Amino acid sequence: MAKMNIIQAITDGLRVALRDDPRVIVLGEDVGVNGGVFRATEGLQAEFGSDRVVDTPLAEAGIIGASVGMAVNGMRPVPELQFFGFIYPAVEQIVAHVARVRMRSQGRFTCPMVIRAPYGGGIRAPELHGDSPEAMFVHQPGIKVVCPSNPYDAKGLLLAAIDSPDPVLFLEPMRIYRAFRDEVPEERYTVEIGKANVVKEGTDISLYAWGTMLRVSLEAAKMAKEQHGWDVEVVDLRTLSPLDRETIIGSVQKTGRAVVVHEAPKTAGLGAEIVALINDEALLSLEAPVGRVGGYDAPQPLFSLEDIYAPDAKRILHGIEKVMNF
Amino acid sequence: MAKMNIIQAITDGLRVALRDDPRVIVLGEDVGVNGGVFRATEGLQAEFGSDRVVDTPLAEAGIIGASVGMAVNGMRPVPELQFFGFIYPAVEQIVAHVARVRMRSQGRFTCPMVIRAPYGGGIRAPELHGDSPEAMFVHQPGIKVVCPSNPYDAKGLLLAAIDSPDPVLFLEPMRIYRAFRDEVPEERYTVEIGKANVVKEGTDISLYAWGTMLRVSLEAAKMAKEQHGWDVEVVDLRTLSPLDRETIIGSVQKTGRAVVVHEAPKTAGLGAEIVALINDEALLSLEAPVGRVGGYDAPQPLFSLEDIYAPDAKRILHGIEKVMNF
Amino acid sequence: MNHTDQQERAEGTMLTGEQMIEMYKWMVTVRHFDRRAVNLQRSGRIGTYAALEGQEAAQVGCGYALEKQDWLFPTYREHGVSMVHGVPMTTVFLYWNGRPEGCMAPEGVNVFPISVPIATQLPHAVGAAWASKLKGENSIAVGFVGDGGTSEGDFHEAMNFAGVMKLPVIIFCQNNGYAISVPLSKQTATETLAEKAAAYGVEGIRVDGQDAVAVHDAVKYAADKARRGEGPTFIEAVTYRYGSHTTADDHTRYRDVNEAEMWRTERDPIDRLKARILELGIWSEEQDQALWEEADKVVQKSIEEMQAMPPVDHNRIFDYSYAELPWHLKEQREEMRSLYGNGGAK
Amino acid sequence: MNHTDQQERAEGTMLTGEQMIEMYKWMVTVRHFDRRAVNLQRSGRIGTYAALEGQEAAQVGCGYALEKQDWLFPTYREHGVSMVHGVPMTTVFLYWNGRPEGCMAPEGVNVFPISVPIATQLPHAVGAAWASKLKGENSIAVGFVGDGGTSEGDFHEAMNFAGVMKLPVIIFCQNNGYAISVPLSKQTATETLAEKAAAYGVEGIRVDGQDAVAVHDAVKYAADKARRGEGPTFIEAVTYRYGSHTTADDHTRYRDVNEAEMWRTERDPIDRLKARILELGIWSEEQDQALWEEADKVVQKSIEEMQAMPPVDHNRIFDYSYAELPWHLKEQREEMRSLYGNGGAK
Ligand SMILES: Cc1ncc(C[n+]2csc(CCOP(=O)(O)OP(=O)(O)O)c2C)c(N)n1
Ligand SMILES: Cc1ncc(C[n+]2csc(CCOP(=O)(O)OP(=O)(O)O)c2C)c(N)n1
Ligand SMILES: [Mg+2]
Ligand SMILES: [Mg+2]
Repeated sequence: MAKMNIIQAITDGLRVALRDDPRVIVLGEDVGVNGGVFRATEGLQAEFGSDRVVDTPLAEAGIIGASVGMAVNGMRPVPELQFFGFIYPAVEQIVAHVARVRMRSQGRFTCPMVIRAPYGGGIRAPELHGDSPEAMFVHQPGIKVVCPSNPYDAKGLLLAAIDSPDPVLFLEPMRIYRAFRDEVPEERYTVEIGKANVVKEGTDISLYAWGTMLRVSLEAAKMAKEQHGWDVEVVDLRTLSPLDRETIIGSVQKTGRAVVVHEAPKTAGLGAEIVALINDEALLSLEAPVGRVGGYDAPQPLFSLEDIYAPDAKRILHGIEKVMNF
Repeated sequence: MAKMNIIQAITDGLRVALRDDPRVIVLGEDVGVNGGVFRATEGLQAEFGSDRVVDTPLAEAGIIGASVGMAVNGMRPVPELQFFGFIYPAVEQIVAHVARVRMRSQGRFTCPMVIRAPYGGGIRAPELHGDSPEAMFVHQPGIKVVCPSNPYDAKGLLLAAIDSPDPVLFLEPMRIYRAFRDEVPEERYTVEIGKANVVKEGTDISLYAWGTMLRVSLEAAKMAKEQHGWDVEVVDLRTLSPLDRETIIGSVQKTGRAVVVHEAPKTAGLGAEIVALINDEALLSLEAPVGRVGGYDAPQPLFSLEDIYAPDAKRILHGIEKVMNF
Repeated sequence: MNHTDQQERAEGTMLTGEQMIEMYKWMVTVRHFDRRAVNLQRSGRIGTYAALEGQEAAQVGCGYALEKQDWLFPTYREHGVSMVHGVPMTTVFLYWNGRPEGCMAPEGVNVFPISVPIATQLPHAVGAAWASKLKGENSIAVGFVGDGGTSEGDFHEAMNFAGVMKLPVIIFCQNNGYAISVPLSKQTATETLAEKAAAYGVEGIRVDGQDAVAVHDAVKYAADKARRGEGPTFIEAVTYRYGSHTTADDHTRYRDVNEAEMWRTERDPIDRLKARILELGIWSEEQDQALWEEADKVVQKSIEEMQAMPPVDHNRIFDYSYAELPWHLKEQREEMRSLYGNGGAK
Repeated sequence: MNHTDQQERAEGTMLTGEQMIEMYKWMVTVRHFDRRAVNLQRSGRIGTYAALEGQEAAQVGCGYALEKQDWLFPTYREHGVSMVHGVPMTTVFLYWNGRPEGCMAPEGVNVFPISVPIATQLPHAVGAAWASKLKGENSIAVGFVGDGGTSEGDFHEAMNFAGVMKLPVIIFCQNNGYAISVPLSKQTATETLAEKAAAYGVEGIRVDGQDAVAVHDAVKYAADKARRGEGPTFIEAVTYRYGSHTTADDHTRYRDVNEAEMWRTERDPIDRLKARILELGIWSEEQDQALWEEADKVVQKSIEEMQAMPPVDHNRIFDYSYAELPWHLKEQREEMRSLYGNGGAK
């Protein structure tokens, strides 16, 4: 097996998809000749031609809207948005169309497509490059949302998403694109959409995270052990919509305490839904309020402040302490 | 005092604002000659001229974006979006700009404007006219969100919003635009942004609602009394962002049980944030999980199904029963 | 390239007399449908309805020029062109009755569900055309937009993509002079809409939208061109809606009634085509009267079909949200059933 | 109206020799700033930086033609025009250092914070111009966009509003041939960008963006026209960026290096203006050398100012979210302070 980082795993996933399925087409700003601003599509245009890996005009609604038409007419478009923060001009296309084609046409048409977007802060990029509006799309029925935290899941979830008959928003944790390498099978495999992953078992408290925040959460778990002797269970959600209720609830039922971590502003973020889900299903298991460690409820700041803005291990530990000491 | 319905109270509020403050300008699709598709701006162009009440081209991003420029350059624009479901093309402008002007410029510029939009389902209109994506905007720091449920609050909140130095999204419950009349003072007055209203006191369970759902919730409260003898407290949130923590928490601390009602899909809706807020502040007061009665997690359907889609008194009562019988 | 005048380009027409009669029949049927629909709304039997009376030539002329395999991306006013392209009248009625079945074109009829948000489906037309091109299929796509819709960003992005990628797509604009109450002069500073096409390197054609034959020929020209791989065309059909924007507004608030009257009496598309086929000697007043009676029957039958539908199946809220229902939707569907039953589900 | 050619319109220039020298000085300063900024990024002392080298004439020529009270809505590349308009160089450095202070133009300098999302600030320019018009003020607004940005829906909506409302606004487009790696030919099917203006009933001007004098005159013409109430202008300044899109990419991956070399050696805006003022006998090589030395001092001083700044004040995350902080932000600020301190807050 090859060792790959996340970006390589994504490129590899795209290559496999392009190779195996002639309906797959990769499109977006700078994805062709330049291979994407993060090199996620590096080499793909050379390998598969400029009909299948297409540089588009600079127009997010156009890119997603054209992808809808392609999907409806039998293709499997995999559009890239250059950064998740630039998804806003395409919100109309995504929530009014991508997510609704199947429902609106009562199954007559479908819209299988995968919208890829580098996601989260932490790379000292200018404004909006670090926005985390995933909650918007989790709130929208009809589209699934996934976010890997490691190379294996990245490729497996990407191939599952491209195979999916439903549209999928595929969020890529850009801060850790190249942070580490894992064994990644070279052949085709999938990671099931809708399944969370308990990456570290524990008995005292459950930590829910995804993407970039997963590793930061693991770090906080380690600190909790070292500093307090607490045994933290860490759950990688992997799929943000639909949530894996069984795993989420199973964990908190075991530990009795929980903290959700995300980079997005706390208020009305995905953390709120997880708290509400736990409220629905496991209230009586709770020994303390579920904690939420989110970005602050202020717009994502310029990068000199981004390390303070996004949760770090220290802040997550603080969140764990509040719950444990309740 | 005059008796007015909600739409009249809004027109009256706009008239007062246009009269008292030369910086106020009303703009949008069909707001001028036609007086708006719901007649909210009826007569205003005739009274204040076509420089202050302006029919714009059909372009939501353009309308909101132009309003940003006007606000920054000293005006107080009050753009109308024809329906809340048509806000999607303007999401970029709202979340990336309207909400961030003050922060981005570190106070050098501000963006006082009020975006009005008829909100919620129930009028047998075609698709998207009935969408309820308020959670998107509650999640975005920098913009406030209000939603009146009666004529008095409609005028008072509107004038407070227009006076506000911050941008405000003003949601108008279109299903009850003309449903009833209340006494509304003819002079200027304001209803404070950020304050919920306990419209019916009760001791057994707290019901949180706003806009159209407020009256439906009152109906459910009545049924709960009649059928079960339960005394339901009904809280009209009025301001959706920032939430009135004191009133929300005060109520559930008293009753020990709660249900949130909204038309939007349940998952990651504003209900989740209210559950999370109660989890944060009043977990130990809870005698049962907080209930959420929302629209279903499916796209808003065509109108033959909208009565089944949106919560009605029966479904809210069912939600109350689940919590009471927990 | 750019802004050719259709009248100058084509002398005569590509149509046979028989085809003209067929178009004429469609126009009469569509008008009859439209009037009945307005009445059904008035008597509360369907919801808000967007009438097209006055725009029959633009719609039928367009639809008649297309091939079965072509893709349509209509707005809320394209009942005429949709029916010509194969959407059953009853389906159209069902849409305006708020029934989800009203969004389903029959298998093999490539008509996308009506897009209510203005201009947002134009990029879909572009994408569908792109897919046809990639697959080497002989189909083209047509996206519909009104005069008002040309102000939206999605119009721009779609036109630009079409131009850059040289796609087999037609953007067909019915310029009826108003976007609800807003006249064209407040919508754009240009004289025509066709001239906007040049900004995208796309050929723009302006055609008399009251002349079904001219509309047909323009669309046929554009469709043939697209099929030959010669790229997109923007067509502006200058037309007028006689009535209000929908049954929910009152056009006399914002339009001069004389203006509507003028169009109705002097530029009616049905009168015009009728005169032409009468003149050609291939149509008679007797046939005409029979046609109206026939149209009445067809529409009546369709209304009865709509009314005979079983109550709407509540499960339709859920059943097409995803290929397979996730757990939370299954539970919500269960709850719905227990509270409200299944509606008309079998 | 529409697509006049600047060269044909104006013989000579509206500028005096002294003014040309002043522009020239700005261009040299801006270039020096730009090169130092690239180096600062390389050595990790500022973040990703968008260099403008090659575009000095377009930016300085534009800025120099405006009045103090005018409004600017820049992108991430408009350091040149922003400085000419009154934004201190240190502020610009601070922006690229990720400091919130870098978004604050001084009181009285109407420069909006840099908009990163492409073309989204063009409607703001339109709105600011609209406000000026309503208030009867003598200010105009300028919105900036690149060649790539013309594909965005917001470009379209802004241009259309400007045309319909006849607003005192200039949309100033620096066509540097690329949007990151995407060449103009994949961005639009038109030959020029100026011709797009016609689609909005707006005058379009194409100008040699390497000729500061020509750019100045075009902008001055448009500004005067706007101030007279004669409406908007779209200006396409044809230019080139010598380096990469930002310090985060490598232009040799997508551009022919000879192309950049050609622009640099044959069409350099600084060489060109220098030649002109030398020819006019109002500038000397000695003065030129002194100017570069002076520029170096100015930039060095500004860098030192940036580096002497106290650490960033953490409270800035919160303090300008709302006019008055709501309860949850007060609590979050408290928590932040207890965890991380106050940064450089006094
Ligand atoms: C994005 C969006 N904004 C607003 C509306 C509300 N609306 C419905 S039809 C209409 C006017 C459309 O005018 P035009 O494009 O000329 O088409 P016509 O109705 O005349 O056929 C408006 C503003 C909408 N449906 N979608
Ligand atoms: C809405 C949006 N989409 C994508 C990006 C990413 N991006 C930044 S610059 C750029 C290219 C811009 O090209 P152009 O408009 O020609 O301006 P230039 O950089 O050449 O000055 C892109 C795609 C963005 N900033 N905003
Ligand atoms: Mg129209
Ligand atoms: Mg460029």
